[in-house]
This record gives sequence, C-alpha cells and structure tokens, in this order.
Amino acid sequence: MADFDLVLVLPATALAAFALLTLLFAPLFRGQGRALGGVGLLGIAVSAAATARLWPAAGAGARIATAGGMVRVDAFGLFFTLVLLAIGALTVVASFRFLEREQADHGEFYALVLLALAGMVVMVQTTHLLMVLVGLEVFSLALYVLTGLTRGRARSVESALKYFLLGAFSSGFFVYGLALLYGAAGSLDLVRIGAAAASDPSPMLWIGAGLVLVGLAFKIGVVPFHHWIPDVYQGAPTNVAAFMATATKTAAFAVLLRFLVGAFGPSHEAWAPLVTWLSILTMTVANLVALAQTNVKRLLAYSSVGHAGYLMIALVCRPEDGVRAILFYLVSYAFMTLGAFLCAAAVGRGDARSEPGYDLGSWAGLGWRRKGLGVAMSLFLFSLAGIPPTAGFLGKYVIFQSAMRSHEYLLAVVGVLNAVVAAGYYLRVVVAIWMREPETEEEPYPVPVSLAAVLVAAAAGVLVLGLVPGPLLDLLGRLAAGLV
Amino acid sequence: MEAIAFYVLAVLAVASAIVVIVHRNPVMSALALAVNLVTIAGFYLVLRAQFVALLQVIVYAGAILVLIVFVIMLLNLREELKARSPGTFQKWLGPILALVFAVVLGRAMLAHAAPSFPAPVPGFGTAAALGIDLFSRFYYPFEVVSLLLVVAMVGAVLLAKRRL
Amino acid sequence: MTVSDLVFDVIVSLVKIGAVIAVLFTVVSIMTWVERRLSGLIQFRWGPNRVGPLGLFQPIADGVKFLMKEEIVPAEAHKPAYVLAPAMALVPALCAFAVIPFGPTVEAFGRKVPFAIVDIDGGILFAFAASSLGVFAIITAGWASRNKYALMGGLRSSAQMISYELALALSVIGVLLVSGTLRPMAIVERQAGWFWNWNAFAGGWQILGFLVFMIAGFAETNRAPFDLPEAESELVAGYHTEYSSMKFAMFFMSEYINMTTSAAMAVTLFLGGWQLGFPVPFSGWPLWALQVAAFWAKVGALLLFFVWVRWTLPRFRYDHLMNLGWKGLFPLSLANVMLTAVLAALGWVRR
Amino acid sequence: MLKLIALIPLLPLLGVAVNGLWGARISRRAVGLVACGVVLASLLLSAGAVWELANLPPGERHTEVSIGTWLPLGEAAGVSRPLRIDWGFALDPISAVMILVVCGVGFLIHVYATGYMAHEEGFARFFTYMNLFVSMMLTLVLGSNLLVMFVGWEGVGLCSYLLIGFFYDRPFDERTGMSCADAGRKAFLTNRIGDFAFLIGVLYLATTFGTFGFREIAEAVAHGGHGGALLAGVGILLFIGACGKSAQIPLYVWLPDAMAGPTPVSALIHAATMVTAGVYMVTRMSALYAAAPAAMAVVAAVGAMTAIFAATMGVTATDIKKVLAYSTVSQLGYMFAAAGVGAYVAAMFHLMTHAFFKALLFLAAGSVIHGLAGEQDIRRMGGLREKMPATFRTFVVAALAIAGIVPLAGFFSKDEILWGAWASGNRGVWLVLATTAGVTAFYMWRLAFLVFYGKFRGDGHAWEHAHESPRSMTVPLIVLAALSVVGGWIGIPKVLTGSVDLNFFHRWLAPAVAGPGAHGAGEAAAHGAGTEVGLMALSLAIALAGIGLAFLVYRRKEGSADRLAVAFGPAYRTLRNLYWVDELYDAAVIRPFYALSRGFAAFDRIVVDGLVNAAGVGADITGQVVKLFQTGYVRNYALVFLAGAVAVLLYLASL
Amino acid sequence: MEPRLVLAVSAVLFTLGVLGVLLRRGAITILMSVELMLNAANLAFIAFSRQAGTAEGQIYVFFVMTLAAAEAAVGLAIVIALFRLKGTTDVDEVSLLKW
Repeated sequence: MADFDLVLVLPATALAAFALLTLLFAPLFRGQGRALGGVGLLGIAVSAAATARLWPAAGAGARIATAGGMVRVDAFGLFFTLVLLAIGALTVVASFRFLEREQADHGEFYALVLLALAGMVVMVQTTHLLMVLVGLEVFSLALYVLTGLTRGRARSVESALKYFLLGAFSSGFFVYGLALLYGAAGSLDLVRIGAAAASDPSPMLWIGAGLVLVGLAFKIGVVPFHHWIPDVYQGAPTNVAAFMATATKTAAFAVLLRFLVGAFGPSHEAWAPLVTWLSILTMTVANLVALAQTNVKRLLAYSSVGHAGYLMIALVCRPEDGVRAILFYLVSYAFMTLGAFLCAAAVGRGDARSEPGYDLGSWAGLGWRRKGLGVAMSLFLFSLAGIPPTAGFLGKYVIFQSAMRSHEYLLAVVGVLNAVVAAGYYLRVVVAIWMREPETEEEPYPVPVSLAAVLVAAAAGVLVLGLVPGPLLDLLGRLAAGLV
Repeated sequence: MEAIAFYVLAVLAVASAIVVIVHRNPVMSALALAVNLVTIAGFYLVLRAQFVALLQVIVYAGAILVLIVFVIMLLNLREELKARSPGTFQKWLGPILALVFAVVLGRAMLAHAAPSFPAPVPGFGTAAALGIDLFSRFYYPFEVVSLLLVVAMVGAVLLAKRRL
Repeated sequence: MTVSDLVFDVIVSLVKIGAVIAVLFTVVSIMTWVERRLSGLIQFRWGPNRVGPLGLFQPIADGVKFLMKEEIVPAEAHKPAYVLAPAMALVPALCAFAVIPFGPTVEAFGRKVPFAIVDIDGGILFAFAASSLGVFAIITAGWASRNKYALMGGLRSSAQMISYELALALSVIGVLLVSGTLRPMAIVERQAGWFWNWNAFAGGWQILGFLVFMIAGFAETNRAPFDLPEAESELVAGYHTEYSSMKFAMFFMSEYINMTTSAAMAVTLFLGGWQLGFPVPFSGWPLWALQVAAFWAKVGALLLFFVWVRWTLPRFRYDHLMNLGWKGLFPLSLANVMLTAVLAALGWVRR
Repeated sequence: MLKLIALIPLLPLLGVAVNGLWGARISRRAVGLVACGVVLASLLLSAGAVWELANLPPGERHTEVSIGTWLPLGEAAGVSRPLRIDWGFALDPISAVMILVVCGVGFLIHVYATGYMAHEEGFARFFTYMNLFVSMMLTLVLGSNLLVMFVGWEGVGLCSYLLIGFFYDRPFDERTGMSCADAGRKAFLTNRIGDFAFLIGVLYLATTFGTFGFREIAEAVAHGGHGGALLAGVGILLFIGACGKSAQIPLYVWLPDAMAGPTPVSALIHAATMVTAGVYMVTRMSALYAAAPAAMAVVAAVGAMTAIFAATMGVTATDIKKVLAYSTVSQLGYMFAAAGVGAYVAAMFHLMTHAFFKALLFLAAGSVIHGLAGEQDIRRMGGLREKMPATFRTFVVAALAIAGIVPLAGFFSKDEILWGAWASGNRGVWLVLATTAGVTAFYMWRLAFLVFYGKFRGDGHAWEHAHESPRSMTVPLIVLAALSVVGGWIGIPKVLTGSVDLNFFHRWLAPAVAGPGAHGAGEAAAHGAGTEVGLMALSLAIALAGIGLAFLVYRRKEGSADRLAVAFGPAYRTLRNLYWVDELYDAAVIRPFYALSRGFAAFDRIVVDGLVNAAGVGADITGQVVKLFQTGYVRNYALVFLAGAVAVLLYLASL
Repeated sequence: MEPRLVLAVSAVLFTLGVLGVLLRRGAITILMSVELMLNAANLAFIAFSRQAGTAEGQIYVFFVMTLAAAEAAVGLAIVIALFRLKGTTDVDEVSLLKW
C-alpha cells in the first residue's frame, strides 16, 4: 500500500463515509428525511472540496495514478467528478419535499444517492476497467433500488424490475467483454489494452471491446440498447429519474471517452462507422418515437435517448474538437434535463395505480397557474430543443461544428434534421403549458422553496452557459488530452 | 486423466445449464444451477485455481443460490406457464440470434486460445498468491466493492422489508 | 511422481476414507444411544434400556427397523428430487470431514502420511463449502415432499443457513488471522505445547470466536435450540415429515455426521485439534496414537455438550432466532475479527 | 453614440423585464408607457447613431462593438486560425436602415397596439412579447457575426410563435380545426426547417473560412480561392433559411396561418420586420452571393415564382388579413427577386417602403376588424368609408402605394426592382414581376372596394356598432400613411431628376453591398434613360390596369346591380351591353384568371401545405409505429438488445 | 487439457444464459440465467488467468462473484416487492409501461 494517499481518493471516500453516516442516523430520523438530506449535502460538499483541492495539481496537466494504478487523478476525471457532484447536490435538495409528497421519505434515499455518486466518481477517476466495473455496479444497484423506492406504486416496482433485469443482462455482457479483453491484453488496464489494440488487434480483443461497448451503450441509452430508458424513467420517482437521466449518462460517457477515444483512439478508423450508425439510429428513433408521446416523463426519456445520439456524433469527431464538445454538451445536458425532470416532479400527481399528473393533458394551462414553473420548464424545453441563447443551442452548435470540422457531414446533417424534429415535441409541451385551457379544476401543487431553488439554479446554468460559455469551453479544451 | 475430467465436467456443465433454462419449475432450475455451479468449481479445480473453486462453492452455491431458493420457496412459485403474447417471434428469433452470437464469440475466442495450458507456476491459485495480489495491487477495488455490498444490503431492506 | 507413489497414495487414501467413514458411522450409532440415554438422565427417566445391557444394542435395533420399514413416496411428490434429497444430505456431510486432521503427519513407509483424508491448502474453506451444500438437501426434501410443513421446514432451514453461516465464517476469520494459513493441519500444528496455547486461549485469544462458532454451529446443524426446520411441535417433523425408512435414516445420520463435523471443526480450530495439550516424554507411534485418541476425546466431549444443550434449552422462536443471528452473533463475530486484528497488530498473539 | 449601439437591442429587454415581472400588477397605462418608451428610446438611440454614422466618410461607415467573448472556439489544436465569437454588434448602412425601420415602425405599432389591445386579456404579456421581439430583431440586424445574428434569428422566431399563439384558446381555422396555438406551432416548425439548412450553411461557412464575422467573410470571399460550387452550396443553404423566415416557396405556408396572431403582431412581425430578415440576410451576405451566380439565380427564381404565385392567391382569399398575408409573401418574393438579380439596394429600398405601407395596410385592416368587433371576412364588409374615414383614407394611400402609383413610396422601390431585373438582363424575371405588379394592384383594390365601397353586406347590428378607432390607433395610421407617401422620395431614380442626384438611398447603401448588380439603378446610363422611363411608364400602366380591372369587377358590377334594381327600363340595353362586356371579361379574363388563382390556392392548400403537414404527420406516424417496438415486455427488450449486440459484434468481427 | 474446450464451454454457457433471459418468464429464472452468464465469464477469466500464469484473472473472478451476490440480493428484493404488489413474478404480467 505504498502508493496509497487518502487525499487522492478522498472525493469518493468522503461520499461513501457520509453515506454510511446517513445510514447510521437513519433510524433516528424516521420520517424526517430532510435532516439526513442535510448530511448528504454536507458529504457532497466535502467531496467537492476534496476534488477542488486536487484540482490545481491535476489542472496543471499532471496525471497521478494511485492505489496500485487503480485510481487516476487527472483534470478530466476531476471535472466529471465535479459535474456529478453538482447533479447530486441538486437532486438531493430537490428531493427534500418531493419525497415527503410521495410518502417515501426514507433517509436511506440520501445514502443511496451518495453511494451511487461514489460509484460514479470511482468510475470516472480511473483507467482500469475493474474499477469501472465496480463503480458501474455500485451506482447501478443503487439506482435499481431508488427506482423502486416508491414501492407501493405498480409502475415504480415494475420499472425497477425491468431496469434490474435488463441491467443485470447487460452487465453480463460487460463482464464477458472484460474477460475477453483480459484474455487478449493480459490486463484490464486501459493503458495495456490500448497498447494491445495498437500492436496486436486480435479478433478477441475486438469482440471484447464490442461487448464492453454494448454494456456502456446500455447505460447511456443508445438505440437499440435503450429500451429500458422510457419505461424506467417513467416508472421511477421523478427525482430519481432526473438523477438517473443526467448522472448515469455523464459517468458512462466519461468511461466511453476513456475507452474509445483514449484506449482505442489509434484505431479510430475501425470503430468510427459503427458509432456513426449507432448515433444516427439513436437520434432518429428516439426523436421519432418521442413525437408520439403524451406522457411528459416518457417524452423526456426519449429526449434523453436522442441526446445520447447527438453526443455520439462528437465521439467520432477528431478528439481535440469532439471531446470538448461532448464535455460541454454533457454539462448543458445535465442542467436542462435535470431542470425539465424536476419541473415534472413539481407538477406530477399520482397514486399507486396511475399517474395522471405526468400526462400532457394535465399540464394544460399550467403556465398561468404556476408562472415561475411554466417559465422554467419552457426555458429547459427551449434549451433541449436547441434554441439560442440557451446552453442547449451552444451544446448542439459545438457538436455540429466539430462534426463539420472533422468532415462528418452526414452526421451533422442528420443531427440538425433531428433537432428540427425534436423541436416538434418539445414545443408541444410548451403549447400545453401556455396555450391550452386547463382541463382540471385541481390546483397544481405549490412549488416548495427547495425545489424552486434548484430550478432557479438549473435555469441559471442553462442561461449562463448559453450566454458566456467562454470560460468553460476554454477549460474543457485543456481536458481533452491524455484520456488514458 | 485431466482430459477426462474436462470432458465430464463440460458435459455436466452444459447439460445442467440447459436444464436451468429449460425446466419449467424454478426449483428444479435452481437445483440444476447448483449442479452447474459445482461443475464450474470443478473446472476451476482442474485449472488449478483451488482457492477460487472453493469460493465458488461457498459464495455461489452456499450463499447466492440459497438466497434464490429461499425466495422461490417464500413466494411459493409454481411452474412457469407457457409463453403467451410476446413469445411467438421471440421463440424463433431468440435462439437464432443466440446461435449467431455464440458462433461469433466462439470463433474469436477459439482463434485466440493457445494449444495447451502452460505448466502452472508454483503457488498458482493458492490463497496466499491471491491474497498477496488482492491486498497489494487490488486493495482499492477491494475496499470499493464493499460499497456494493452496502448498497445491496440497504437496497434489499428498503425494497423487501414489510414495514419500514 | 512415480507409479509406486501413485499406487501408494491411492491405497492410503482409500484406507483413510474407509477408516473415517467407519468411525463416523460408529459415532453416529453411538450418539443415538448416548443422546437418548443422556436425555433420559437429564429428564429423570431411563431411556432405552431393553435391548442389550443398558440398551447398548438399541442402535442396531434401530438400524434393523429402518431397513425393514416401508418406503413411502408421497403421490404428489416430485419424485427425482424426493429421492435425491437424502443422498444430497449425506454426501456433503461426509465430504466435509475429509479435510479434518484427526492426527499428526507421520512417517510411514518412507513417506509423509497425514492423518487427514486430504491435507490441502484451502481445507477450512473446503469444509465450509461442503457443509454449505448440505442445506440444499433440506430445501429439496422440503420442497419435493409437497407438504406444507416440509416446505416450511425447508424455508426455515435456508433462512437459518443464510443468517448463521455469516457469523460462523466470520468467527473463523480470527483463527485464520492468528494462524496465517487455511490449511487445517498447519492450524493444528501451531497449537502445540500446553493447552493454553490452543487458539481458544492464549494461543489466539479466540474464546469469543469459539463461543460464536459453537452457537452458530448449533444453528448450522439444526440442533436444538435451533431446530426450527424440524420443530416437532410446530411442523410435525419439518423437512423430513414425509420421509420414512432408509431415506429418513440418511437424514438422521447426516444430522449426526454434521454434528460430528462441527465438533471436529471446533476442536481443530479452537481446541488444539489432535494436540494433547501437555508435553509427554515419548514420541513415535505411541504419541500419535495418543494424539488421535485425544482428538476423538475432544470431539466426544463437544458432542456430549451438543446433547446436553439440546435437552436443556427450549427452542427459539423464529424472530428471536433471526435477531440473535443478525444482531447478536454477527456483530460479535465482527468484533472478534477486529479485536483479533488489533491483537495481531500489537503482536500479542503467538505467531 | 456609435459606442452605444449594443444598447439598442438591450433597451427593449428592460421593457421585457419590467412588464414580464410586474406587468400584472401595474396599470395598463403604465405597461403601455413602458413598452412604447423603451422602443422609443431605442429609436432615438438608433437615430443618433445613424446620424453619427452618416457624418463619417462613406468608406468608413462601419463600426463594431463587442461586449465580450461568447465562444472561444479557436484555441483547440488543429485549427489554423484562432476562432472566437464575440457578442459583437455592428452598425453600417445596411443595418442602419434596418434599425430605423424596426424601431420606427415598431414604435408606431406599439402605440397602435395600446389602443388595439386595450380590451384584451394578457395586455402585459402581449407587450412583454412585443418588446422581446423588438430586442431580438435588433439583435438580428445588429449582430456583427452570423452566430449573434442566429440568436436573433431564432429569437424572433420564438417571439413570433408566442405572439401567433397569443389567443391560444381561440380557434383559428374552422376548416382544419386549427387553433391559434397550432398555428404558432406550425410557424415555428416550418421556420425550424429553414433554420436547419441555415445552420448547416453557417457551420459550413465557418468551417471553410474559419470565421463568423460578416466583414471577415466578405474579405475572405473577395480574396478568392474558394470553389464556386462551395459558395453556391452555402448560398443556397443560407437562402433556404431565408425562405423559412421570409416565407418563400416552399416554406411560406406558415405565414397565412400566422394571421392567427393579433393584428399589430401581423403588422410588425409578419409584414414589416421579421419576415424581411431573410432579405436582410441575403443583402448582408451580398459578397458571398456575388461570388456565387448559381445561388443568385436560385434566389431570383424562387423570389419571382413566389411573387406571382402568392399574388394570384391573394385574389381569391376572403379573409382580410389573409389577403394581406399573401400580399406580403408576394412582396417578399419581389425583394428576393431583386436581391437575386443583384439589385440589393432596390431590395432594401423595397423592404423599407414595404414596411411602411404593409404595416399601414395591416393596421388599417386591424382598425376595420376592431371597428367591426372581430369580423374578418370581406364578404361581410362594405361601405365602411362612411364609418371610418381616417382608416379609409390611410388605407387608400397604402393601396395606391403598394400598387405602385406615382409618386407614392411603392412606385419608386418597385420600379427600381423592375429596372434592376431588366438592366441585369433577367428579362424573364422582369416579365413575371411586371405581371405581378398588375395582379397586386388588382387584388389590393379588390380588397379596398369590397371593404370600403358599396353597401355593407354584414348584418345590420354590426353596421350599427361599426365605429372609427381611437386616436392611439389612427395617429399611427396617419404617420405611416405619410411615410408611405414620402418614403420613396429618398430614392428617386436619377433618370427622373436629371443632373441632380436625389437618390440618397442609393448613395447611402451602395458602398455597403457588393456584386455586379449592386449598382443596378446606377447603370441607367448604360442602357439609356429612355428605356428606363419607358419601363416606368409601362409598369405604371400595368398597375393602373389592375386597379381598373378591380374597379370594373368589384365596383361597377355592384353599382350596376343597384341601378338595375331601381331603373329597370330604358337603360336596360346599355346596361346589358355593359354586362355583356362584363361577361366577356368574365369569360376571357376573369374566369381563367380565377381558375388559375383557385388552382394555385388549391395547390397551396393540398400540395404544399399538404407536404408540410405530411412531413409532420409522417414523422408522427412513424413515431407511432416505431414506438410499438417498446412493447413493455422486458424479454422483447432483451431480444432487441441481443440483436444489437450481435450486429455490433458482427461488425467488429469483420475487422 | 485444452484451453479451447474451456473457452468453448464458457461461450456455450454464456449463450445459454442469454437464451434463458430471452425465453423464460419467471423473474427469478431470468436472474438465474444471468448468474449463468456471469459464471461463464468467470470461467473464461480463470482460463485466461491460467494461460497467463498470474493471479490477476482470479482476482477479477473474486470481484465478479461479489457483484453477483449483490445483484442477487437486490434483484430478489425487487422480485419480492413485485410479488407483494401483483402476486406474480411473471415478467410478461408486468407491462404497464410501454410505447
């Protein structure tokens, strides 16, 4: 344990420690989940502080391997850590009142969110696939449980089951892929795998890589591995769906970048066509199906699949453009998707059997009854649709730009076309919010302060990133180098 | 002698796996799985990975499978019904795809396999060899994997406990 | 390895296996008698005293009875599973004993011959692995009988298994920590010298581990006060309600064998195994004969303890059982591990 | 004040903030004051800035202000030139014209709207949107690079959508069951289709030239070295974007439906400003187009086609605002045709004069609608000149202006376009545009006659209630009428004034645009003044003929019918003869003409609209079908997963 | 003593596990099929480990086993929750969420 340095692994460790603390306090605070949420928030803050402390060294370009090469501290990973922590913090705060309303105010919720975050942090801060596997499973298991958190609801439990079965199925593929990679490269270290790919790309290495890719594609929600997403996002408690939609994709993309662009970067020519077609398929299918949705959560779920497609465009671009585009897009995606889902959480009304509150119909005229909520949701939707000057527009712009620069014209055209289609369904929600007569007499729920604060923060993120993306883009430009 | 053991184990493993996925009664599936797990442990043993072989029996057969059987009995599950609605094309397409999958997988793997295993290095597969590696190079994942167990524990309680 | 080595190994192994099986079955038959006599003693009654002097031939009579009884297979039973279950009970029970050293390693015919069927590196784990398979027999029996009580018995058994195996395994960790090996023979060899060098005492300060091991061992073998899977007053006879004749006998025997294995494990791990516990001035075959005797004496004592407990303590209620397992033994065994680790780190245990 | 041009688009945002946040709590008067005030402030600031600009020597009339870096894309490796995009605003003669028009007409319409909307729900909301629109429009025209322009471009689209759907709860089109909200959505989506091409064009441009700045692009193009096909491709892509925004074939379908919005909105956005953004953009990129003749040809062809096509559809429309909407489409086609033949100055000129008279037409129409309590069908109007004299007079001015009667504004600008087409050798375009002029005069006066002359055809109750609009509405009408009269005088062609060059507009703008045809009007000398004057006279004659025809068909006939009822006797034969003439007209001209119009209308409704709708419905249906793959059965998901995995592995195995 | 045989068995077992997931209706049986898949992977790990002569592959197996245990625990808990709610573990009976 000569090379063990607690400081270097503190971001994940702090999360785990505070998660355990939360669990410890859970019996003392039955029915007062918020107190535990506070503990969780503190944990995220400590972790963020630890990450920030590492930043100067890593920001200067140093890449520190620690813990037997299992942890890689570099700016890339730290950046992802910060994004994940931000998502986690927003989720935690937004959940305070939401869980009370859903009668699922268990302190364990916060512990699980923290543990999931810890898993994700582990996953993004490594170049060793074993750590990826462990991190992936930690957060996946936590999310299976969180999905079924409102266990009295048929939809919640159903989605948990589906998520679990398909998730386990896909991790079977993932693990098998690891076995093959180990067999072909003699190690699960991405550095070694990359070396093997460059020197001796045996068929088994490719098949192994393909299986790992499939496993990651599942988490990201790439068509045709996306089927779980709509069902699970719809069935899960909405705050969990928000967390899942953003954090999972972010963490999985970090790994995908290290894996494809990092380790398999030199054989870009080989896998680029595959990713191209997956991307096209993903965008097109998701956006077309989203057009046919009437449930807001489901619609957002398909939208998130579609965004995975846009993100994959940048994967085939030249790394110096593409990586930055992905990172920027992920950040803006996190803000707008989190915001949109949490708006849905603020509105959603449902019981054990049905959830009419997420039906587009019951959103009719919402804007006039809850003005702030309506404005916020519209902003997020506009951003998702890619209308300037929001973050969503810039994100898409940066992606298409990098596609053009890499001469990926097909992808750029399909991407922009899809953005046109997508505007159709986002707009339908806006139309419902502002331009339809309310269908029910029921007053919408008041928006609790904590949730409102989160929405304001997300909206601010969307706008700030749209108006002054400069600093972030500058920063991200420096992260693209040296993924493994 | 080892070759015979290999073939016997191979036949047993595949046969029991087929029973797992074919038998309509979940308990029988579970028992077949137990056989399968033990034969896999047998494989490990023949491959000189003794420690892992023992772990295999203890963890898989002794813990995981018992848990599964326990739940099957707790829920008093009956024989599975014949597939209905989504079954028609699933029944045909599934095996075909699986076959293609197996062929692709098998070709790549067999192409890579060496003609024979090298002689085992001294200490291969012993608890000591494993332990030294585990606690020198792999101690961090070892620690992190404990989080996995925490999550599983909390999750199981949260989802399955009758009253929270 | 020459051919003569191989032949020698095979012969010696066969001899050892034969001997162990013979001893085990003998122990079982003796134990059936002891158990009943002792319970009689405890309860102020005679117990079996008609067949032979002091009823000593009772086991033989029982054996004959088992053989003569009618084999009944319930009409609704799942036949293959029903028939297989008793065998599934007996085989792992016998297997587990294979790694237990019942005497030292001796020189014979110019070769080292250990007094254990096999002397392998992960022996302790092997014992656990084998004993953990035993539960499948109970579960299968309970399920295949298509009988509510039997099913309940199987269910309870698996729950009990899951709950107590953890504590059992953890309680052993302490021993492993101080011994630094998984090989039973090595563990025993470490406990040489005076009896206070045994692991349960100053040899490893594992008295807590020993207690937890014993309690969990009761539960693992479904002995009272943890005999819920077959609780007569609740479940008729639990998982073997529907069994009769030799099939029942096999369950019966496997229970006693398990008990013996448990005791032997406890002796090996905590009570010095075949070590005498005091120095003797001689060596050679008299010594190892004495050591084998010592081992069996210790096992016998623990078996008596098993019986004594059974007839002394009332059966646990199901929830109490779970509480004891999860909230009592599990933390205790964990504490034991940590305590041992601290002791080991401070250098207070004998290495 | 040149340093403050960034404030011009920002000031209206202040109004957005005030009215958006507190609009519901302050009085309507205050809302109106704020809304008009900020636009007025922008107008004054613009005027000041333009004044300063005008005082500079012609070659230096360009100023750029940046308020910070927006996107630093450049520092990445592998890019030859660093690429950074600023929040930059630029003022030059072209944008000067635009900001004056936007702020000026915008201000008038804001004032008008305080009266028009006085009794509507959502007063503050309306003005919030309006101010937002003005702000976005100003961003569009002031942006110094394509991306800032794109922000405005999308922003105005968004506002347009919000405002079209303003009466979201009202049905709009009974035939299709379309609500106002649907109309808004249609507008937005059609626009997005254009924007898609636009964005691709922008990306391509930026990738090729490594810059987004208009000046830099112009310089780079002038530098040469880029393939003509590339420039043509980019030009066409950008033009498709313009087609969406400026309602050209085939993306014009949204504009008639956009009339679902309140009338001031139609006046401001769908006549005077937003829809001209495409023309502005093409002019702005004149350097690019000048180097890409093929793209110019496309622009000219599409413009001319749209001009005639939309004009004929205006003939049969019965909704007062739809007539004007088609007219707008047609006039935009005019402008594009001008730009396409290189007469950018003429295009901008027409853009400006059109803003005056079309806004006026809409406002007048709004006044009529307001006076008739919401009636929009011209078949139920008539004789309103008695009830609404001010509206009537201003409408007539506007109708004359759009018909191109000398010396009103429309005459000069339209003529410059026609001359540009002729002079640049595009005789076909000229022919189409000249015909369009006649048709325009015809349907515009048809409208005038049907609405203001003759007898009222609605029910008596409505007639009783018909009234002139309040001062806040009529004053802007009068101002705009004045502008429609004099607006053209700053661009009087040199040929009419002899040695004195009164064509201020041309002198102002010509240096700012590029291309061979930029000096279209100035080339009069080359072709001979006689031709130009002759053509002018010809177009005037065509316009008069159109008006005359309208008079015959809609005025005389109606009047004759009246007289016929009174005096059935001696005059019978004459009348009958007259009727016979009418019949002849009917058979030989009117009927085929109407048939053609109806045909076009049907084509529009069924084919074009159908295609647009079909694309939407098609996507929707595809979605409905594809979503069935999401069966809800987890095993099916696993199967699809496996299929995907097999596909991936097969691909990788083939490596 | 052929690596090919072990790897072939591993591939076959994995495929059988996949098939089990595709063809079975009982949630628990599907879970068992997944265990089959993981086991197949473990077998491959061990075979490669033996081929390389290092302990690394065995260590991966150790982690995969832990993972399998954790997955089983959570999965069974979900199945129990589902059973409480619907009285079935048949995955074809849970299809509220679709399209």
